[in-house]
Amino acid sequence: MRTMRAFEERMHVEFAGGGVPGFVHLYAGQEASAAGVCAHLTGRDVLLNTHRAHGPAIARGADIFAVAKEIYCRGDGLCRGRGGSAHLHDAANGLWAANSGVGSGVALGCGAALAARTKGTGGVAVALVGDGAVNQGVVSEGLNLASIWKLPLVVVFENNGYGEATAAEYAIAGGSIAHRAEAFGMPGHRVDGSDYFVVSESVGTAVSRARRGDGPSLIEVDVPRFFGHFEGDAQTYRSPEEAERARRERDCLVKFRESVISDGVLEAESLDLIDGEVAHLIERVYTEAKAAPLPPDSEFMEYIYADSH
Amino acid sequence: MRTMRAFEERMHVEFAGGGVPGFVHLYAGQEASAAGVCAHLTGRDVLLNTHRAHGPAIARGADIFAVAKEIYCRGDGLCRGRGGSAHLHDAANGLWAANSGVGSGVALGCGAALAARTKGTGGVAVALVGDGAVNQGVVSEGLNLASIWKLPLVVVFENNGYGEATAAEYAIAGGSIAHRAEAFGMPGHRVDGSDYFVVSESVGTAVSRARRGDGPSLIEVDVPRFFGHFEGDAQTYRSPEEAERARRERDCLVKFRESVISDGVLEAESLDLIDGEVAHLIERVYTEAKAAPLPPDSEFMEYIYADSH
Amino acid sequence: MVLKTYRQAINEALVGEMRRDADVILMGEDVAGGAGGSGEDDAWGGPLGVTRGLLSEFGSDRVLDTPISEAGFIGAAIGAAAAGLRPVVDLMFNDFVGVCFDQVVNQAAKFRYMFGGQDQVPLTIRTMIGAGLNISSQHSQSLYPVFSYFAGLKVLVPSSPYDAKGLLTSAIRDNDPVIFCEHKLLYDMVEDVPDENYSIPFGEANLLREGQDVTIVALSRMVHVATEAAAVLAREGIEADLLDPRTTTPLDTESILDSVEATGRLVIVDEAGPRCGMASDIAALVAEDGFGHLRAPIVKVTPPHVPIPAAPNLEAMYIPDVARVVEAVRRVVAY
Amino acid sequence: MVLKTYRQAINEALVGEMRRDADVILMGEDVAGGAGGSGEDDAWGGPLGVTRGLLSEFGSDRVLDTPISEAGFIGAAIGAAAAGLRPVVDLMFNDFVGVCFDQVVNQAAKFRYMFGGQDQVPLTIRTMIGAGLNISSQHSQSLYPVFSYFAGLKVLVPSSPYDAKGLLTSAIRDNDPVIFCEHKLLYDMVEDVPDENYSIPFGEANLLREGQDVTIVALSRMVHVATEAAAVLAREGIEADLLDPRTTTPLDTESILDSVEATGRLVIVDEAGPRCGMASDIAALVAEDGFGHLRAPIVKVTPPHVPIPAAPNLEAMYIPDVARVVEAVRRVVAY
Ligand SMILES: Cc1ncc(C[n+]2csc(CCOP(=O)(O)OP(=O)(O)O)c2C)c(N)n1
Ligand SMILES: Cc1ncc(C[n+]2csc(CCOP(=O)(O)OP(=O)(O)O)c2C)c(N)n1
Ligand SMILES: [Mg+2]
Ligand SMILES: [Mg+2]
Repeated sequence: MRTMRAFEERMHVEFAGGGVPGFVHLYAGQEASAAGVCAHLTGRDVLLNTHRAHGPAIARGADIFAVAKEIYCRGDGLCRGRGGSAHLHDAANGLWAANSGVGSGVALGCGAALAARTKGTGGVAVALVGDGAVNQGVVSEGLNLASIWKLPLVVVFENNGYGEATAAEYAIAGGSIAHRAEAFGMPGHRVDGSDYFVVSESVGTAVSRARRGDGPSLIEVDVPRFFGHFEGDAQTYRSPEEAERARRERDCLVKFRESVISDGVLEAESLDLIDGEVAHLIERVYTEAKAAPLPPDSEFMEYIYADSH
Repeated sequence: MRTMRAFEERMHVEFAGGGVPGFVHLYAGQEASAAGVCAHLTGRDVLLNTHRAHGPAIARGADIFAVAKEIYCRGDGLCRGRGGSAHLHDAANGLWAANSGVGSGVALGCGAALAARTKGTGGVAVALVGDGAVNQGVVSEGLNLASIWKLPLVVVFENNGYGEATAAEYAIAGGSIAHRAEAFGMPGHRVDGSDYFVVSESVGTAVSRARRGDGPSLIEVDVPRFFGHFEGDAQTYRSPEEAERARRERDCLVKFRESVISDGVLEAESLDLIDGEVAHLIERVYTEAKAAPLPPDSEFMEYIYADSH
Repeated sequence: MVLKTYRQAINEALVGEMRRDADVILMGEDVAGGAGGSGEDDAWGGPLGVTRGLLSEFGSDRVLDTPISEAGFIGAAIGAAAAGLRPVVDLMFNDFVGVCFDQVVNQAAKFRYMFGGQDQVPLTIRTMIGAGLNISSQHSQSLYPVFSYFAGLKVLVPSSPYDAKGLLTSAIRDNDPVIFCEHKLLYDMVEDVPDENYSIPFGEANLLREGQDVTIVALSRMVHVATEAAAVLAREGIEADLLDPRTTTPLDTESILDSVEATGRLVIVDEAGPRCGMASDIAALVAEDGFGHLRAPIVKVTPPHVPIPAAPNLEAMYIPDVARVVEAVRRVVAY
Repeated sequence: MVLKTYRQAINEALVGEMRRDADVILMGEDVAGGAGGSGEDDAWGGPLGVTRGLLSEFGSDRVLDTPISEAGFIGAAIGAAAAGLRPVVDLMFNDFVGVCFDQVVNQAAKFRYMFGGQDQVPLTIRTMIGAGLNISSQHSQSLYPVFSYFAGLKVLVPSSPYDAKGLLTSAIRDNDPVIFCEHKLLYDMVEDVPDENYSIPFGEANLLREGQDVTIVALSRMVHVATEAAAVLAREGIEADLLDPRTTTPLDTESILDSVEATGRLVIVDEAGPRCGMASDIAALVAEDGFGHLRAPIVKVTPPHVPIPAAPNLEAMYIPDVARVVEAVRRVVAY
């Protein structure tokens, strides 16, 4: 979680300074969600990412240097510079990038889950979806399909309160995503996404259920979004206090630290040590990514078709 | 209801004899649904039809001669022969045809309802949707939109047990359409569609609610489908007994007759009289429709753009 | 060899590939004959009878009836393909790509490229094209030009049972997303089709007739209209080179250009629309790369820019016919 | 006249038409600045700032933030249009037509025709096209050729603030569904734009430069690339007729054919794809109807058939540039 956070806080600074290509959506504030999910995934599983992709990619164990390089569109980025920030894909590590339109991870995830079952790998698929994306038709279609086919799929809705600028409370009928689970005949829960342990427990239950062959589940994870929708967003649509309060009261890193220290699991010193190592790592990652070369012009027409490379 | 039934039974015969162009989906068995809905609609309201269009078009008060002529693709059919059986549209009478893909009536209906509210006409929109179409994404999107905007819309799901050959029980997660209402924050009920009075009461409540400005409702109407999905369908996927039993036990016309007679509302003789008149009407309708000319070749390129005619 | 219908040829390709490779699965509305009902399974074989018998032989793990959720199940098929299966999906009418367009042109087409070649998406989408059944403008379109617009897709337009079997076999074996366009008026066409599996490579046009006066390029069902027209023209002494590209992506540009080099004249016969369609695409190719050989205008015989009407007389005006092709060829030859 | 950006010009057209006609309403994601949040309303004006100020002036009955449900709200807009409103819908990136394609090409486009002319659908869909922001293949496409395939739609590709205001005004007043394609690299372009409302008719190309040696047809942002190229060429003594069709449906075929009649040479510069695209469409038109005047091959300057990469260097290779246009013109002039 610290690595995700530090990565994003640095990205926030780098973006403001210029030099980061494309659009960038930061994950800061939501780390407990990705961490809680990835704690239960193995190599044969597939995590379907959203456009707010950096955090989950790091949590899933993608090479953080290749992650940063992809964001900078470098030749040895995760996707050889073809995808960029929103499309962090690492097939070998069971990480699938978001495809726009938003929400299609649910359908693609049904497929990954179906393949796992058909091939008997024991794998599951976990799709991350935003609160805004829940209103895409393909999400409903995918939930229904997963349910009638009893697929090993877990759909995790990261409700950060906004789809771009529009509030979840405005956009979602009935006010709750977890509610939709019942309509599609699967278990559904809403959990506090600022608490790593709560998320992890809930995902653990859902993943076990899926692995047992008992079908899909839905989890709504309530998370704060510390930065704007994308970098450069003036956030006129929400009060400055809202984000400040979230930082103060719902920071998953602070909560995690307090919890593991008070439970005696880890000591403050070891946590500080980790933070220090992370800071060094992030420095190296950014230095290396920025210095890396763009993809070779000569490979422009590669990777279109399977036989074109 | 008798007119709808007689129209379809004759169509069944005509189709088998050849000469009916295109695909034809018969409404027989489902009449109480259309009748129960249309009883509550006035001229300013919009009914959004499905591809199983003949019955609802007749119930909505479209000229039955023009309905038949459109099915025969004649020049003075409802849509001047451009649409055919599945696309019976009569704007002046508040009847909008189905558009494929199935289910889009919910979205279009949101628009009709929005226009009625914005213009203050007091009108409502009622969308008919099949049990198969409920799994189209646009249906979920439309339900959500209607709910958050509190639109004067009623969505009536005609559950005839099958989407083409695939059973509703197989295709619909959770087994119930009415269930989805809650997920989208609106009232929802499942009613017996073989009983005209039950349907009518339920629709009446929903339409009043919509007219009052209290927002959308969802009604699942359980109906039998007497014929195949389309004419020519061998219906291998359902047992012959199933349709026979439905005809025996769930015929809305038989139930209606029994009910009005036993309640003393109408006498057997007047019902028989009506049936006789209907039989004559249907004879005239088919004779006239079959004799009517196709659209003039010269108008082939008309009606594409508003300024092209 | 035995006479077989286009429908049977497609069924045989499916059976052949499903026997050959356990990763091949089938998904679509009613492809298993309609799940969950009170009747027989697998007696129907989908709206076109093409998949009959497959459920019985391969079981419900490999032959899956879907809800009416094209975006959902095509998305699932893409995911399954990227995860190692080789799904064949039935989209019924190609017009329904409207409800799953994002999956087809943004997800399937770009999955490999956008992620720098990490994956392959061996997906086949079977879908019906074409007018002629009086079912109006939302069930009669021919959208392969739209599919061909998008890099990352391969697009096939088989005009005969023989080609249908060979091209579908290739499609299923291919490692990229392929749209296989079946013309609805061809299902009952019969032809000698070998019992054994065989494949036809993509990007190789079929030369159906040789002639020195004009090149006719025709696609899908229009191949038969053009064949008839060519016979009529031959009686007038006009000999046509008749080419069926069979696949629009990849397109056999070489054969088209070679033929025009020899004849100096080009007529394209296509049932797809006239704007940004395949006829435009081929005409534009030749106007650039074959200009030096052209001795007459390139004539496109296509429907006009109008939605497709249901009425039989109007629909007949919509679809290019023998008379229009003959007239067009006479015109370019007389130029 | 005052210098205004493309963004301001669009905003002014919206304001002008909303003041003029109470039936004009606006729908889209964040067009009202983001509903339901803890901050200010209407301070943002959507992802592009184009709709700022509209909520305050026209209220939430006429400026509606939508959920991320393009099929749902575009379907609703079609229904509202058929029921008497004149909705202007924001589709953000044109790539997202993937999730509402059925609504656009099957419902909106065919609503009038399929029902025999009973209705009109006065709907305007504003949407962003074009590459250049390093945001990869699902946010950078130019899909107007795909829209142009479908009869029943009108398609606009304004290349300047002046045209944007005039064409958007016409679109809103028009009684048919119109797709208004805004190029994302043009929002900050400035030009003299009148304060008052004015409209530009559809189907009238803009002649930006006159010359006798070659006809250049360019669309949307490529108009500016072609303008630069024409200036370079003029220094070499090559004078180009430079045409911006401004609308692809209806297309001003007459102006294009007239120009080619005079110059005998045609180069088409387009950022949309090379297969079944607008360049093919225009080339095919001229290869049929203007063949007799052609003195050289018709050259298409377009991107290659590849999804759009994020990396800046690769994206720059993708987008046609001045050098490629100059080279193409030199080639046809030297032919
Ligand atoms: C179909 C579609 N519509 C619109 C967009 C543009 N878009 C990108 S991210 C986003 C907001 C998504 O909100 P949410 O799902 O809550 O995710 P968050 O950004 O909050 O993580 C939108 C509208 C898109 N990518 N796809
Ligand atoms: C998006 C889409 N997919 C598939 C079809 C083909 N189709 C036409 S009717 C139908 C069955 C619809 O079932 P249901 O909604 O239950 O209506 P019913 O026919 O039972 O009245 C299907 C699949 C279609 N028209 N649109
Ligand atoms: Mg969100
Ligand atoms: Mg049904």
